Amino acid sequence: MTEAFQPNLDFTAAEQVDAREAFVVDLDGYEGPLHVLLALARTQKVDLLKLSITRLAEQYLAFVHEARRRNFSLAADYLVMASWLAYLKSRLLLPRTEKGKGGEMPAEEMAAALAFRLQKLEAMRKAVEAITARPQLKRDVFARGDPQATVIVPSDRIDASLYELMAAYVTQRRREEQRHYNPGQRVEAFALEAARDWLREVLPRLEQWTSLEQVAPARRGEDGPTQASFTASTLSASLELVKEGAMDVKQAEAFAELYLKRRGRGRGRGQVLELVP
Amino acid sequence: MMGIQFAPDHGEIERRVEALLFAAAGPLSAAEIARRLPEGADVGGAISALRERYQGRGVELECVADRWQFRTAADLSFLMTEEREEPRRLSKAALETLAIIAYHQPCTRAEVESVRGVSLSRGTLDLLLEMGFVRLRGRRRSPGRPVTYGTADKFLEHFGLSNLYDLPGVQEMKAAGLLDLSIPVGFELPDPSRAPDGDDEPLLPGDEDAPEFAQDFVAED
Amino acid sequence: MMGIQFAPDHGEIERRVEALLFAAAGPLSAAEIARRLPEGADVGGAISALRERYQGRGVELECVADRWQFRTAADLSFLMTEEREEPRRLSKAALETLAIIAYHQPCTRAEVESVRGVSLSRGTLDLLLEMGFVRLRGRRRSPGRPVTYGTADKFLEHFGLSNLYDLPGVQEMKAAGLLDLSIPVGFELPDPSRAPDGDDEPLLPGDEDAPEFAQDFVAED
Repeated sequence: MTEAFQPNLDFTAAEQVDAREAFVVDLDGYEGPLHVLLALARTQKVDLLKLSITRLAEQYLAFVHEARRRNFSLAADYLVMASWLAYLKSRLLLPRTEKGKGGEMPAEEMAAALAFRLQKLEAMRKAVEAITARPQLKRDVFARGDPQATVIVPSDRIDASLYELMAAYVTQRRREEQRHYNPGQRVEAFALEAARDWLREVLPRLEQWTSLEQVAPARRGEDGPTQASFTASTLSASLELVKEGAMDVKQAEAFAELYLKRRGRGRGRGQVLELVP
Repeated sequence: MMGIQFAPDHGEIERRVEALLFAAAGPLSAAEIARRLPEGADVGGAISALRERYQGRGVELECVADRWQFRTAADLSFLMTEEREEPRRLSKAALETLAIIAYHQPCTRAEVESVRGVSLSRGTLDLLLEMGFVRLRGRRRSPGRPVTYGTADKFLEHFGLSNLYDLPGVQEMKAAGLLDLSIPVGFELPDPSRAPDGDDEPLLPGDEDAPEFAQDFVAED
Repeated sequence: MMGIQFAPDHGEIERRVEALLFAAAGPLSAAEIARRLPEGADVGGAISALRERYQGRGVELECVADRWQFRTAADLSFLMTEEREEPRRLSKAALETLAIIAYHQPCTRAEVESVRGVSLSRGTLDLLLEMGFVRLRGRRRSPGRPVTYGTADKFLEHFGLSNLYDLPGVQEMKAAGLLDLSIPVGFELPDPSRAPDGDDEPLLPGDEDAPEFAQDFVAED
């Protein structure tokens, strides 16, 4: 805290700074609006307690403006913060005699509360710096390195945390579930042989181009193979028949409907994709 | 006189050798030590000085096969063996058993085994009972009248819970990243604080030793 | 005069404590050391004497998490290239979260989020829990009964802190009111990221968890 306090407040320097230039839009380093506000507040170069919230609001709005100008897509919280700060700023600029609406907190208190939050965040920032600057085990300081030399195992504490307990529990339950995993009924398929027989049966009647959907057997009831299986197996079987020279298949384009027709009379014309042996 | 001392003095070399020997995973030769020190450092002198410094202390600097190592004084070996057996970490099996008992209490040994999918070795439950984490709660009113287990006060104390209601729930498991956003189907967390105690018969004094397989023909159901 | 000396003198106790601490796999508490020594042995005195003896040496006696451990001197870290383990890098978010938990414990996830002004992303808290730096402490007696978090001993051990009092700047921050979690009444900063699940409610006056930060120190030894 004491580091943040500067006895000689250089207001002139702060006034000269154009917020738009002083703050380069770089969201990568910031977690959220509060972090941006803290970074902006530092550019004022004053103790956070003496922060000008009006000025901070202007800086922040300039930051948002700049981000938008550069087509940065700002997360919603940044925009909500912007509108809140704009509102706070306008209230701060109102003559004091003007009372806020019933029950609303005086603008000065809201400003003070914001300054408090920034101070708190800054204190935590400094705490991170102070903690990580300490000598860390296995990085800066080392305990006895020889594992075979350690005979005394501390016994008056048990290394089991609630987290480990939770983790152990969840692992168990997952494993239990996998053991009891029941894949359910085997999916029944429309057998290829059955599809071939079916096609041979209907083939004599396929004198016109008929769509695959119409050729494939229709599913009856809830039991048995699915409609997709009927369609897929019928297609496979039809390709075999094409290979045998018993029928033709055509499709206008990829993913378009497939048409089947027996080989022989009445062959259609036109530029179509045809499977001809 | 130089303002900055470029060559570390004897005392500093001794400190460094001391730290290196302490942190090393095994005995170090003088050459190995020298390699980590400024050129020309008097490693032999530092080792002699350290040897003398630790002479008669609880820890001594010993030479084994031309390598140097700190060892606890031989006459204190009697201190070192004691209590080695005491558990420091809960074994995986113990932790898992404890977790199931905590969330599913009162539950029987068979129920723990059914969740874990392996049979429980005798020592695991005994250990938890002995540590005071687990206690016998009663007997299940079901054939065989198996003993049911629950957690004891020491469990709450160790994990800093004021009561069973405070056990982390599904929300916390999710927050801790243990459960995916998609909770496995059928994952229900029992609420151990609302465990139906009526399900169980209280243990009678002296009942604890009764063999679990004893059939109770007067059982209600 | 007896041929056998039954009560070891100060020097002998110091030797034994030195040997025990050298041979230990982790930090030892005074109580653990005392258990291995004759009754009435002045463990505290021996520790102080050892601390002084090792002062400024290559190896020093440090107090971490209210326990004692020999560690190499911090200024010699440059020597330890072979022993060094590259620590898992914690993100800025994780470090901030750790600091907030350390200085405000016990505190809830919502409180961490409120200090940082952003919601905690998945993985941040899990990592800290998994690394053993943070532990679940209990539940806040407030609507929603949110789980509270605190630091674990491993945090203190890793950063070489003897206890939570030792956290850098903790006294000054406390004096400045910066460790107060209750933000001035009625102050609502817009926070769309916060889940509206009642976590947000201010703590009730006289919340029993509130003084826990202070209580912690008293309770932990």
